[in-house]
Amino acid sequence: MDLALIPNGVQRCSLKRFVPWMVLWIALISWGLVSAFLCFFKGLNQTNMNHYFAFGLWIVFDLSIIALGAGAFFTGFLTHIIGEVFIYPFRDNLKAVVNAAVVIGFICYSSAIAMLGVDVGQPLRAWFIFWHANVHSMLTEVSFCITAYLGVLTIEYLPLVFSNRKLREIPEIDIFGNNLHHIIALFAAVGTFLSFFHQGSLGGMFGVLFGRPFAFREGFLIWPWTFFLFIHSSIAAGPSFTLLCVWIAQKVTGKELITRDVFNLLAKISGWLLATYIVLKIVDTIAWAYGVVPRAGMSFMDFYQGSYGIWLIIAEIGIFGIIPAIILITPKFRERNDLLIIGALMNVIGIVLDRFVFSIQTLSIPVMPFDKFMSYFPSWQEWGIAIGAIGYGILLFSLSYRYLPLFPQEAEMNPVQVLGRAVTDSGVIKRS
Amino acid sequence: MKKEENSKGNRYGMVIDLDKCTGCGLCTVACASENNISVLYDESDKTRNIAWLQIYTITNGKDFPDTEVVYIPRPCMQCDNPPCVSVCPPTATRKDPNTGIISQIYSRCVGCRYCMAACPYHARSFNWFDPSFPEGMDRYLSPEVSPRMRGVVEKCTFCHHRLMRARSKAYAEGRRELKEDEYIPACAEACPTQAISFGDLNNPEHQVSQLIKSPHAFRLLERLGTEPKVYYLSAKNWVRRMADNYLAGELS
Amino acid sequence: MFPFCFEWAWDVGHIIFMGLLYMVLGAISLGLLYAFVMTWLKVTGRDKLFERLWIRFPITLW
Amino acid sequence: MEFSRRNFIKFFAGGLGGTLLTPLPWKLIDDIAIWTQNWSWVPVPGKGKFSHVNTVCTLCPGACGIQVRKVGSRAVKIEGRSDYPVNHGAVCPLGMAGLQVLYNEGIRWKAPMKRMGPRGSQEWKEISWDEAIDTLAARIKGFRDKGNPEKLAAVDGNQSRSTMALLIKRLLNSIGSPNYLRMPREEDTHSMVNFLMQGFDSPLTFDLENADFILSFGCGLLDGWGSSGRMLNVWRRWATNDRQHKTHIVQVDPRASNTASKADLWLAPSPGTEAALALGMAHVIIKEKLYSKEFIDNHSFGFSDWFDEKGLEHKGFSGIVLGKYSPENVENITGIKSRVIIEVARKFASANAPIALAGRGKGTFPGSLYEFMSVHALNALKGRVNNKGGTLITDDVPLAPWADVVYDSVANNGLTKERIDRAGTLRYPFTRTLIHKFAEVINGSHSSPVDTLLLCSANPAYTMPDNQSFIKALKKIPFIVSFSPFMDESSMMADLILPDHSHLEKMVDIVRPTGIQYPLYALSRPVVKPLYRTRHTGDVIISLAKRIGGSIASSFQWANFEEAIKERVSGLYDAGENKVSWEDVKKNGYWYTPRHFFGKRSDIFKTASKKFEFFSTKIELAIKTYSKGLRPGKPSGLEGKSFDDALLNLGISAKGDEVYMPHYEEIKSGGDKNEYPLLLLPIEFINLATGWIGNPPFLNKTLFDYQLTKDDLFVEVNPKTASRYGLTEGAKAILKSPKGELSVRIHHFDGAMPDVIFIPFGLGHTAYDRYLKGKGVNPNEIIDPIEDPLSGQPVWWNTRVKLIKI
Repeated sequence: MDLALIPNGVQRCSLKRFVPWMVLWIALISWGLVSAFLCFFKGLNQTNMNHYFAFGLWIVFDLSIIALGAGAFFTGFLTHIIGEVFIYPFRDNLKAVVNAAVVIGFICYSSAIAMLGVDVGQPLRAWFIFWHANVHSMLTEVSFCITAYLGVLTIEYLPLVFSNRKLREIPEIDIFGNNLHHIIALFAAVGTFLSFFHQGSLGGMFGVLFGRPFAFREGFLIWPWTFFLFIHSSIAAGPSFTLLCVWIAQKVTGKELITRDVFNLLAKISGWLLATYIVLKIVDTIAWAYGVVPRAGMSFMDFYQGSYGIWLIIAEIGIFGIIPAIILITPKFRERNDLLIIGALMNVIGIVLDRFVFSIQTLSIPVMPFDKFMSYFPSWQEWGIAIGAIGYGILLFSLSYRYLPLFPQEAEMNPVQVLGRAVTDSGVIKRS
Repeated sequence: MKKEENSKGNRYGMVIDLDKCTGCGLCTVACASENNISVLYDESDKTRNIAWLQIYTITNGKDFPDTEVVYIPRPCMQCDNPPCVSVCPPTATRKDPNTGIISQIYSRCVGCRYCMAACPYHARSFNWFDPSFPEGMDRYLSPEVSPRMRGVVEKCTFCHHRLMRARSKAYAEGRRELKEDEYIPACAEACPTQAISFGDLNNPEHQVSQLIKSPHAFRLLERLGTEPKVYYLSAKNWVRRMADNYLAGELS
Repeated sequence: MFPFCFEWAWDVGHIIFMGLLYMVLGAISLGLLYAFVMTWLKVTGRDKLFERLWIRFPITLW
Repeated sequence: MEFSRRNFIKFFAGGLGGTLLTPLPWKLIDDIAIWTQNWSWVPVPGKGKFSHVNTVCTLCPGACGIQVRKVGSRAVKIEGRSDYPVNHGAVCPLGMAGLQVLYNEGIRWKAPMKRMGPRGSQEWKEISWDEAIDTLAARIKGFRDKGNPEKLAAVDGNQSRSTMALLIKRLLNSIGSPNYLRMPREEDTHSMVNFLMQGFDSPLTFDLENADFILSFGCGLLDGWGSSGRMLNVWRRWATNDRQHKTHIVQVDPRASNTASKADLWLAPSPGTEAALALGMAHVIIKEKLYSKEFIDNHSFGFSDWFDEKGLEHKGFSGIVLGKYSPENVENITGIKSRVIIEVARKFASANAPIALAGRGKGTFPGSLYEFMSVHALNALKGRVNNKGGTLITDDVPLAPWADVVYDSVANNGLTKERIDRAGTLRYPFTRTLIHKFAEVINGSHSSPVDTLLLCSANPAYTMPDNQSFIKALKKIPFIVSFSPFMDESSMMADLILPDHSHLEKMVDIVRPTGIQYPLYALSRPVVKPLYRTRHTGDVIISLAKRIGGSIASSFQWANFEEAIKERVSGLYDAGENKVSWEDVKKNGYWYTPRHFFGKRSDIFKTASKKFEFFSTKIELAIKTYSKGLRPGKPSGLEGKSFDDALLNLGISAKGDEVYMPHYEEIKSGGDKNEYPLLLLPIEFINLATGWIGNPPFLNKTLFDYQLTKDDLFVEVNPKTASRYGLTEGAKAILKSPKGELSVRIHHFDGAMPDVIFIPFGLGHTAYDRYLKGKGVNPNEIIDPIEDPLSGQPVWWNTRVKLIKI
């Protein structure tokens, strides 16, 4: 039925199989939409957030997917800038995943912004952040950057959308797509700039909270160390997340979509970044424990109470930090499929834990000595929005995979047999 | 962190004598009725209700019958170095350079709650619900303070409208300077044991300027560098220690 | 956001922050404009002009 | 033009681009933002001219002066009135939240109502005032014409000296019913002490402003005791006095209440042993001869041993105290170290102006007679009677009396009948009203002896200890009329509602507010016009009397209530130094004379001995008369006819002369000590209304989340006691007494006495609006009151309970 839309030279499952798959994710999205409607209509009392937990699941989720979406800008940066100028193998290898990375990035940022739209108490005047911008606020910087970057991601996504077989039949669109693609490096550069800043500002958002000794960090000029650590951790986790997504896509479709050496390269980049990040993170934690903490009159263990115990820091830095770093930087390990995936997954979990700790644990630790420790569990509406975002992501990725030439290597690696003849005309990405 | 002490102009501050505070809750009631504060069906939910001035209870932790109970009324600390102001994305909260009062513009607040995350005192309340007044009670609302809508953050303003009222009265009488007792927030005015004093910390003649020199004066979480303009007094050592975090073995 | 909004101040913070922001927005707009113009040239058959304006990023930038 | 896909896309893109260039989308975005700033469901306060009205808060008998800020015709804020002699600017949280009482539509009756469905079904029909008053008048006439005027009863919660109370009492008198009942208060016990020891029938008052040592036996001075605005103001004075003149406060309290925490010294004896503690201190004072010799020798009776006219030897107060209440003995009874008892007694004795105060919590409920006498004995020992900074015997407010009631034969006949509650009879000689007895008699009788019950400014179905038995009695009474402005528990059970105005809509007076030591007349005035179709109960009673007609109408000659007040106030013109007119009183809101002292000590006491009586001749006479009356053939169960039987009936365990003197009576309690090992002690907070007025929402704001969480009420338990039952902080438990059980949560409080459960009064309403209804539980439901020896008043603070973990 939809054969006309499917890219040349690749095989896709029948619509009969694809529709139920879609229905599943649409169901999740509907859950999210119902939740969003309730939050808009009745207000944020629908969540379990409160004065203590001013930020909840959504902010953790936002921070996490924005960090994981860093694969988009970083892959683009490595492909289009570093790859073009310095390390040519990057260009050649990473081209195989750069499309997927862009789609993942687009999904992450668009869902993050949508969630923020629900999260603010007055979404209808959320644009006041731009209009009445307070340039001293890290959150203003984040808002500006992620909005602008979503625009950039859209521009980067468009040539891919315009590569759809049916859309290419319209010459204007085809030409416009070509033209956009030709200056993609400009957008990659702008995206890199924006991304660096907002990833950092997300860290800075917490690092500047001098009323919250758990999150507060000293810094360099106006930027607390978390600014740099957030950038570092996001570019360490981004490629791992891209790798994981592609690997899951391979498992779901039952096809090889990119070559093993691309996986290897992603893992290597991710691994080395994670390894250096973990070293810096440990240094930062020690500096915090001996600097900020005693100056606030508190002891290290004051910050690990209730359900947010010391296990968190062990899990974040030790289990989900050092171990994946070792796996990913060791060629022998990352060459094994199972370890590669475990390493990437642990890397991702470690970064999500980091974001959780910074947003939730920061707020749960009472600063006033006579205040009490609180814990928080999200309501079904909050889960709905988060899970709806996951549904939206999978749906958009599935659609992109089905109708757009997402993986340039796919046709080559999976020749389609039509009437006993291999179709070699890939027609997949003619734009180069 | 740069310190923004307003050395010129007024610097309004408050001194709360905890030895005089009896925990009667009148300041909270006075504040709520002065400032059109809404009420929830479940006011026991202190993590969701609106409280500009919340009273905390502390005990010395000793067994019966040596237990002592002390109450700490907590308005907005109106910090000289406010952690909340610089973080607000749409500039909805600002520090008035001439009075030192931290304002909150409800009609501009987008409800991101970043300021609440920044404030270690829990002085800010978010309107999780539409403002609710029991049936018929909207008839006592004061036109001097605008009721807040759902989805915005609100907080103690040191009864800023009373400052406005006092100023216009003074201007009408051709005065530039306010007298000490002309501008007092509702809580300080209501306190039956006069535990709350209010005045200009920049004016050495005001009672508050003298009170803060007392060896019994302290502020909440002084170590964080927020420089609150709300001071407390207590002759009890354990109370003063309770106001901030101290490392084991550290002397206060 | 704009100098006519009343919280605007001509201070370092605003100049750096807004300066960078407008530079970024400018770059994005120029990029889009370029793509639109080139498409228009090609579609309307002005291929000569098209060839002359054809640039390759980022090599040409360096 | 051909409609192709290409054209469609062009059209679409062009349209989009074109629209974005117009101001339309931007204007829309801006308008939507402006809309969020002006949501129609966010109330907009109306504008108007600012004004201030001075009046008196009449939510409790404390009568604090308040200033109401108005905007146009609306009242917007209540503040304390700094030029008012009672409270000097201080008010209590309830008074300040008074607008929530006035304006809360959800709790107010808006018009006279007639019950339609079965009782409790809450089906009401709005009726006219004429119909309402006619219905009631016809009902009363019905049984009165049959010669049974005593079938009318009234429960009145107005201050006993106020014009409202007088008017209601006058109505019952003129109709011919003796059954005028009042809600019991701590003042009743203070009145009894004053009557028995000093011969005055009015509450003891204390010149706290001038005292320098306060020995409070349980009075919640900061928890709402007395006139709470005055107390807070006095506390400020005590605290701000310079070091040398600082008032020293000793609080006796089984729990670290607000008062105990702020006091200079906190003593925590076992509940119910306060009398022993007071007498232990008396022991020290007598033994060390620290008492006022002048007062004891010249103005007291029964201090030393003496012989009466018959030549019988009587043991004096000093002998008994020295014999029985040594600090060591008292330590065994109270648990307070003898060293501390001696120390406090010496401090008390050496102070310039010490006062010993008896009381409990807010003073909403009566106390134990012998305990209050024992505490007052301390005042007497130091001669702290009728002098500056002591207890005062005060003038009455010189109000003019009304014309005498006109009685017809039915009324005369009715008034000779015995009161249903037997208050004032030989069995309860000194008690004016015993509302719990009233309920008991009705519950025990075949058909209710009362036909019509009037409920005025009272909510006994909620506030009475053991309210369940009162509710049972209410169900038996054929016709109940409620004058309450509020949809409270009692009026929900009524058949006819004649709603009064709320406190800021009407003029009422309070004569000598609770605890005020000088004659003060407080008059409130309407601040806003009545919001609903309500009517002043005073006016309603006058119309009712006129409607009943006959001699009753002739007793109520006034056109309205204001005239009735005015007639009384006319007496103020001729009295005292400050002659005032009605207009002056109305404008000021008060009349008072700062004259404190009644006269010379030598001729003030109105007792038989003309002295302060440690040995109360009034008690002696009453008990002897009572025991003589216990003859065989009289009511069953009273066979035995001896003096001992009389004591047994009266609940007195002491023997001999001690019976007539302040002494310690071990308070018995219902429930087996083994089955119910813990003691339940209800407590009161200043920020939680416990009386007939429901707690307004602003006060709910001030409750801590360890007092009330959602709908669960917390009881305060010592952590050691709680852990013995395996109850952690916040754990749910069942609190069970012989009367019933309540579901509560546990709050660990170090300041709570072990083995005592502290439960707050004021929550657990089953009526009012949803800001109050169903929140917490009402301790009255499980209180198992026993009768206080001699006075017969319910002992509400000594119920045995157990905790069951769930």
